[in-house]
Amino acid sequence: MATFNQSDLPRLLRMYRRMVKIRVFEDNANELYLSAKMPGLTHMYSGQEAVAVGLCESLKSSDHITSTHRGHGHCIAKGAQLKPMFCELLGKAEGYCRGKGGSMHIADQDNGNLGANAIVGGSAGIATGAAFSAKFRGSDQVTVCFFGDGALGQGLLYEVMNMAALWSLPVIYACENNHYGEYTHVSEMAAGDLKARAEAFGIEAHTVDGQDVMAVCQLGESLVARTRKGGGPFFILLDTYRYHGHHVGDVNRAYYRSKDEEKHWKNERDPIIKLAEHMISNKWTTQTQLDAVASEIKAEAKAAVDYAISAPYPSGDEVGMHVYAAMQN
Amino acid sequence: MATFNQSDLPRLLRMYRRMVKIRVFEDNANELYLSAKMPGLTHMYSGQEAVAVGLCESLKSSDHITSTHRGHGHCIAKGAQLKPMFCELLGKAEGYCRGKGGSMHIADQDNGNLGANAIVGGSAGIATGAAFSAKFRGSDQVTVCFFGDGALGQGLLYEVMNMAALWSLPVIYACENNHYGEYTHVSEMAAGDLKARAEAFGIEAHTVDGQDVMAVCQLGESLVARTRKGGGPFFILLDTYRYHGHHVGDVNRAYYRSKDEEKHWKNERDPIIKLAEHMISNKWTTQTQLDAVASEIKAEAKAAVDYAISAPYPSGDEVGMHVYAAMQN
Amino acid sequence: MKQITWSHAVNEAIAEEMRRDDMVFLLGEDVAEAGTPFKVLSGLVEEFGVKRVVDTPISEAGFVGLAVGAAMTGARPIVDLMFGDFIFLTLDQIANQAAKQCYMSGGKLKVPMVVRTNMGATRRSAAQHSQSLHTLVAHIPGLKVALPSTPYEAKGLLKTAIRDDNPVVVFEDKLSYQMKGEVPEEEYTIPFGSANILRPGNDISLIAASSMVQVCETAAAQLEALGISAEVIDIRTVVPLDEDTLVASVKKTGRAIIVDEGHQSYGITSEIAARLGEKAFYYLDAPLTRMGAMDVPVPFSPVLEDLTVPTADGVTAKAVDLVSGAAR
Amino acid sequence: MKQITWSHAVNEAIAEEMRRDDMVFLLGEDVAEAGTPFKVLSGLVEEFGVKRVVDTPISEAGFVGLAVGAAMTGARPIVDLMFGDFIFLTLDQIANQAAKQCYMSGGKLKVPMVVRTNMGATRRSAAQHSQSLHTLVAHIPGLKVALPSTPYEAKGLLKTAIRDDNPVVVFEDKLSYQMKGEVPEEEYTIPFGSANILRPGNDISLIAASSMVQVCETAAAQLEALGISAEVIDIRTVVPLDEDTLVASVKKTGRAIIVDEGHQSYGITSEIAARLGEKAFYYLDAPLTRMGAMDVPVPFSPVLEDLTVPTADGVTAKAVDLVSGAAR
Ligand SMILES: Cc1ncc(C[n+]2csc(CCOP(=O)(O)OP(=O)(O)O)c2C)c(N)n1
Ligand SMILES: Cc1ncc(C[n+]2csc(CCOP(=O)(O)OP(=O)(O)O)c2C)c(N)n1
Ligand SMILES: [Mg+2]
Ligand SMILES: [Mg+2]
Repeated sequence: MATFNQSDLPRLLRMYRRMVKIRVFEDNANELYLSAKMPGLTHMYSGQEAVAVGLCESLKSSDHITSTHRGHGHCIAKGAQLKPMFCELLGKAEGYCRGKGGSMHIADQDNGNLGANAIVGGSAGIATGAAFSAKFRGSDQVTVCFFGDGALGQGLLYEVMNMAALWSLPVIYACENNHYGEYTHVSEMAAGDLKARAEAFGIEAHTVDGQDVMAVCQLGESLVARTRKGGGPFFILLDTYRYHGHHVGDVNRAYYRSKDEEKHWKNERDPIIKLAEHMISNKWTTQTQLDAVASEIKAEAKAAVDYAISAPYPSGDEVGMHVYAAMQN
Repeated sequence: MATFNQSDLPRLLRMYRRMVKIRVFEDNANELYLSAKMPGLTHMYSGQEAVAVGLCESLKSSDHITSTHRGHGHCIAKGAQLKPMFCELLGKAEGYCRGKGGSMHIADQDNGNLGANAIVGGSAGIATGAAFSAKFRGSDQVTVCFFGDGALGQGLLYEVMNMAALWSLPVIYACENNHYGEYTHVSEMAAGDLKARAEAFGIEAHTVDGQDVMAVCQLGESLVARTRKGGGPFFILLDTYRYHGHHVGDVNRAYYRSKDEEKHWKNERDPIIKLAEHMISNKWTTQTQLDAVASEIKAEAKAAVDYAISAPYPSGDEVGMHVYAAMQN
Repeated sequence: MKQITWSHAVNEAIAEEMRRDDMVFLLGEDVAEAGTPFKVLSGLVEEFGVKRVVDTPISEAGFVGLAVGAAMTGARPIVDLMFGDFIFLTLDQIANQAAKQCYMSGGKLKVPMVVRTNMGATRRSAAQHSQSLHTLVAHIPGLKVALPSTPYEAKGLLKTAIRDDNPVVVFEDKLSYQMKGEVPEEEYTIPFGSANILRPGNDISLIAASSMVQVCETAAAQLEALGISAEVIDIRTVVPLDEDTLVASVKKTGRAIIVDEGHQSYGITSEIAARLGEKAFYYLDAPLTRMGAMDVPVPFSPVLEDLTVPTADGVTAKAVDLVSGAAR
Repeated sequence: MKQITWSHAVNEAIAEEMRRDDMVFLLGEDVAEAGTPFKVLSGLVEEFGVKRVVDTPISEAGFVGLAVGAAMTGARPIVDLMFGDFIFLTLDQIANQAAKQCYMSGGKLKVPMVVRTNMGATRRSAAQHSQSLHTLVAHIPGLKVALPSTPYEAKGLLKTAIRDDNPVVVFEDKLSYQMKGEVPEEEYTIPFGSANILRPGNDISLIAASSMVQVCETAAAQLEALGISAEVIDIRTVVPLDEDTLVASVKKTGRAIIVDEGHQSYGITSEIAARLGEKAFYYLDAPLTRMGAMDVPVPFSPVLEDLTVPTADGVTAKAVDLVSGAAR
C-alpha cells in the first residue's frame, strides 16, 4: 500500500467516488444490453477502475488521454458526465458524439479525452501526436495513452514509442495488462518480458499493481510531474483484471479462464473494496459514509439512464453531416 | 579475428571469391548506371559483403533468405549466377524475373532467395512465414531475414519477431547496421539499444563485426546449426558500412557523413582486404593467387555484362503474363 | 438438399479442404478454442490440432505477412481477419507483397493464400467495424475477390479460393453467419468469374453481390407484383468479373441497377456501370443506375445507420422510375 | 509570369503557409537536411528549423498516426510520404483514424492534416515504387484528394490543402518535379472541386488528372490537326469532384475519354464514367470510354512498363474511333 495520509482523504474519496461511478455505469450499461435497450455491444471496464482513476487523478482537464474499445472507465475518470455518456451508448442526439460514435468511439473533447478506439492499438499514434503537439505548441500538457496487453501485438506501438523516445515527448504509455485479449491469455500472445519492450527503446518503464488505486496514483503523480517537466516518455505496466467477459455477450468463459481465477480477483483484489478497507481501517471514513456515496451515484446513474432512454435520436438529416469539418479559417 | 585454421582454407577462399564477386558485380552495376545503360537506379552492397557471404556460408541451397532493396550481395552470396542477374538489372527476358522485377525485386527461387524487397522491412513477414512453413512442413530449412538498421523503424518487424519467439520458428533476423537509412544516421532514427529490441521479445541476440567475414561465419555457423535443431529464433546485429551513396545517384554525401568516415571504413575495415591479409599473413595463400581470383571474376562479370547488354528484352506480350499464377492443382 | 447455416457451410469448406490437403492451415486471432468471436470455426482445432489451427497475437500485418511467406514456400494458409475494417492494417502485405509476387518474379513465385474476412453494416458496430472494403482489393492486380451471398456460395467459393494458387480475399457479410440455405451433401466448388442469374427477367437487370443480392431478390418480387420483370444477377466474384453475363443481361433488359454495400463513390458499382456503359451502350433504354452505401463513415446510431445502406424498397422505387421513364 | 519548376512551386507553397501559420509543420523521412530524395523541400529546414521540419524514422504508420494526433490537438501537420506506394502501410491511420474522426465525434474533433505523396510510372522503379493509388483514398469518406497537373496547380492546391480543416491527400506525379510552368508572383490558392477546362472543344471531352492532363493536351493537338475539336478538362480534385463541369462538357460534346494513370479496373475512371453515364445519358453519342493504366503490377523492364500507361497516341486513336463512329 502506498503512503497516503488522512490529509489526502478528499483525494482518496474523489478517487473512490470515481471508481464507484465507473462500476455503476458499467452495471447499468450491462443491464441496458441484457434488456436489449442498447444497440450493438459493449466492453465493460469493471475491475480495472483503479487504473483509469489512479492515473487520471494527476491529470488536468487540459491534459489528453486516448482510450480503447473498453473506454467508459477512462471517459469517466477524465471527467465526463453520465447523461451524455448514456445518450451516446444509446445512439441519442445528446450523446457526446451526437450518437455517431457509440460506446467504441466515445470521446469528450472538453475534458481532453481524444476518444475510444475500435482498432486495437489504434490510438497509440494519436496519443504520441497529441504529445508531439503539446511540445510543439509550447504547452505543458501531458498525454496518457491507455491500451491493453493485446495491443502489444501491434507494430504501431513500437514505431511511436521509438519516436516518443527520440524526441522526448510528454506521453505516458499505460498498458493495462488484464491478462487477456479477447479469449486468449497474454502468455500466448506476447513473448518475452513486457516491460522490456519499452525499455528497449530507452523508455523508463514501471510496473504497478493496477488494483491498488493509491499505488497507481502515486506512481502516476510522480511520472506525470516528470513528464510535464520534459522528462518523458514513460511506460507503465498495470496488472489488472476485467470482471466481465470480453464484451457483454461473452458469458461462457470457462474455456479460456477459470471461475476460481475470476473469484480470486473479485474477492481478493477488488480496487474499490481495497480502497474502502484502507480508509475504514484507518478510521478516515465509515462504511456508512461510503454506502451513501454509492447510493448517490446509483441514483445519479439511474436518472441518467432514464434521461437517455427517453432522449431523442438524431434526426435523419444528421447522417450526412460531419463527414467533413466546417472550415474555420 | 575468429579462429580458422589452414584446413578451412577452401571455405575461406570460397568466401573470398564470393565477396569479390559481389564487389565486382556492384562496380559493374554502378558503371552501367553511370553510362546510362541501366534503367532506373540501384543500391550498391559494396562494403557489406562479409555480412551476406559470412551468413550464407552456413546455409544450404534449400534454406531461405529474404533480401532488401540493397539485394545484389544477398543474391550472389546465396548462389546466384551473374548472367541472369545482369539481365534482370537491364530488364531483359533472361533475367531471374524475366525483367519484371529489376534490381529491387531480384529473386532466385532455385537457390532459396525469396527476393529483394522495395518496402523497407517488407520482407520480415515473408521470412517469418518461410520459417513457419519449414517447421509446419517438417523440413529442417532455416530462413535468414536480411534487413537494414532503417528497417528497425517498421512495426512489422516487432509483430513477427514476437510470433517467431512465441512459436520458436527457425528464423535468424540479420540486421545490417550500416549506420544510415538513406541520408540519416541511425542514432537519429532509433532510440535505445538496438539489440535489446529483439531481446525484449525473448530472442537471443548477438552483435558481430560485420566486416570480419570469419567472425560472421563462425557466429552464423553456430546459430544456423542451433536454429536448424529448433533452437531459434535469433537476432544478429552486424556492424557494417556501405561505401557508395544510398543509391547510385547519391554522390554528394558530405551533408550527412564525412569523407574521413568513409575513408576509415574503406581503408581500415574493408572485409575483402581483411580476409586477404589474414590468409596472406598466415601464408595460406599469396597476393598473386588472390589477384588471379579477382581477374577471373572480373572477366566473368564482363562477359555477363556483355551478354546482358545484347540479350533481348521480353516481348510485349509478356506484359499481361504472370499477373496470376497458372493453376497447378 | 440439406439446409445449413452460413457458419456451418464455411466450417465444412475449411474442414474438407484441410482433410484434402495437408498444406492447408488456418491462422488468425481466436480461431482455435474460441472458434472466432462469430463461432464460425468451432470444432476445427479439435479435429486438426493447434498445429493447423493457429491462434495469433493481435498483429494483423504480421500474421498476414507470415502467411505470404508460408504460401511462397509450400504451405497454403487461410488467414482469418476478424473484421474487414482491419484490412487497412494489412494492405502493404496484401497489395505490395502478396499481390505482386508472381508478377515481379516473372512467374517463378506464387502465393496461394486466402484472406477470409467480412463486410456489412447495420450491426450497430460503428465506423471502424462496419465497412465493406472489397473495392480496395479489387483495384489491385494480382488479387482475386469473392463475395458470396448464400451458404451454398460461401462454401463453394471458399473451396475454390483455397485451391487457387493466387491470393484471394473472401468477404462474407457479417450478418449472414446464421442465415440458412441449401447446400449439397456431395462435394462441389464454384468457379470464379461465373455470375449467377438468380431470376430471369426482361425489363431491368438488378446486379449485386453479398447481402445486396437478397435486397435485389426482395425488390424483384415487389416489382413482379407491379408487373415489372426484373432479372437478378449475383456477381459472386468481382475479380475475375463475369462481364459477359452482365453485358448479355443488360443488352436484353436495356436497364440496370447495380447495388452494393460498399460506399458508392469510387466503388465497385462504378466499375460495373462503366463497363456496361461501354459494352452495352447501344442497348440502353435508361441510365445505368448505381446504389451503393452512402459516402459517410458508418454511424453508430441505428436511426442513422439504417439510412446508409440500400434497401429493397429503395431499389424497387428506383427500378419503377427507370422502367416507367420517370427517371428521365 | 515567372516560370518555376514543380519542386520550386511546392517548396514555395509550404514555405508561404509555414510563414502564415505557426502551427504548420513538416514531418517525414529525410525532409530536413536532405530535403527529400527528390530535393523538393531543400532550404525549408534552414528557414524553419528542425522543430518545424522533422526527420522521422522509417515508420510510415507511426508518423502518419502521430500527425493525426497532432492535428487533433491544434497543430497542422504536412506529412511527406516519400512514395505513394507506401500509403498501404498507413491506411489504418488515414482511413480508420483520420478520415472518420470528425464524423465519429459528431463534429467535435477535426484533423487538419495533409499527406503529400506521389504517383506515376515509367520511372523504371518497378512494382512497389510506381503505383498511382489515389482511387483507394478517394473511396473513403472523410478524405479529400487532389491531383495537380502543373506547377501552378501543385502550389495552389497544396496551399488549399494546408488550410483545409480536413485530412487531404495530395498526389504529385513523381516525373513532374522538374517540369516548369507559370506561377503568379502574388499569393493565390485554388479551390477544391473546381475542374479546369484547359481547352474548349465540341466533338469530344478528354478528362484527366495529374500527368495524364498533358497526355490529353497532346492528343487534343493531334486531334485538331485531324479536324477534331477536343475539350480537355483537368479534374484537379477527385474528392470533391466537380461533377457539374464534367457533365456540362459531355452534354455539349456527346463523347468522352477519361484518362488516368491508376489501374483502370475499379479506378477513378470508372466513377467518372459512371457518373457521366447517369447524368449525361441522353446526350451521349458514343460509349463513355476509359483509359487507365493496365491491370498489371508495374513491370520493371522499360519495354514492358511503357505499355502499361495511356499515351497521347492511344488517346488520339481512340478519340478518332469514337468521333468517326468506328468504335460502334
Ligand atoms: C486491430 C484490431 N484487431 C483485432 C480487434 C478485435 N479485438 C477487439 S478487442 C480485442 C482484444 C484486445 O485485447 P487488449 O488490448 O488486451 O484489451 P482488453 O480487451 O483486454 O481491454 C480484439 C482482438 C480489433 N478491434 N482491432
Ligand atoms: C516502407 C519504406 N519506407 C521508405 C522507403 C524509402 N527507402 C528506401 S531504402 C531506405 C533506407 C533504408 O535504410 P536501411 O534499412 O538501413 O537499409 P540500407 O539502405 O542502409 O541498406 C528508405 C528510407 C522504402 N523503400 N520503404
Ligand atoms: Mg487485455
Ligand atoms: Mg542502413
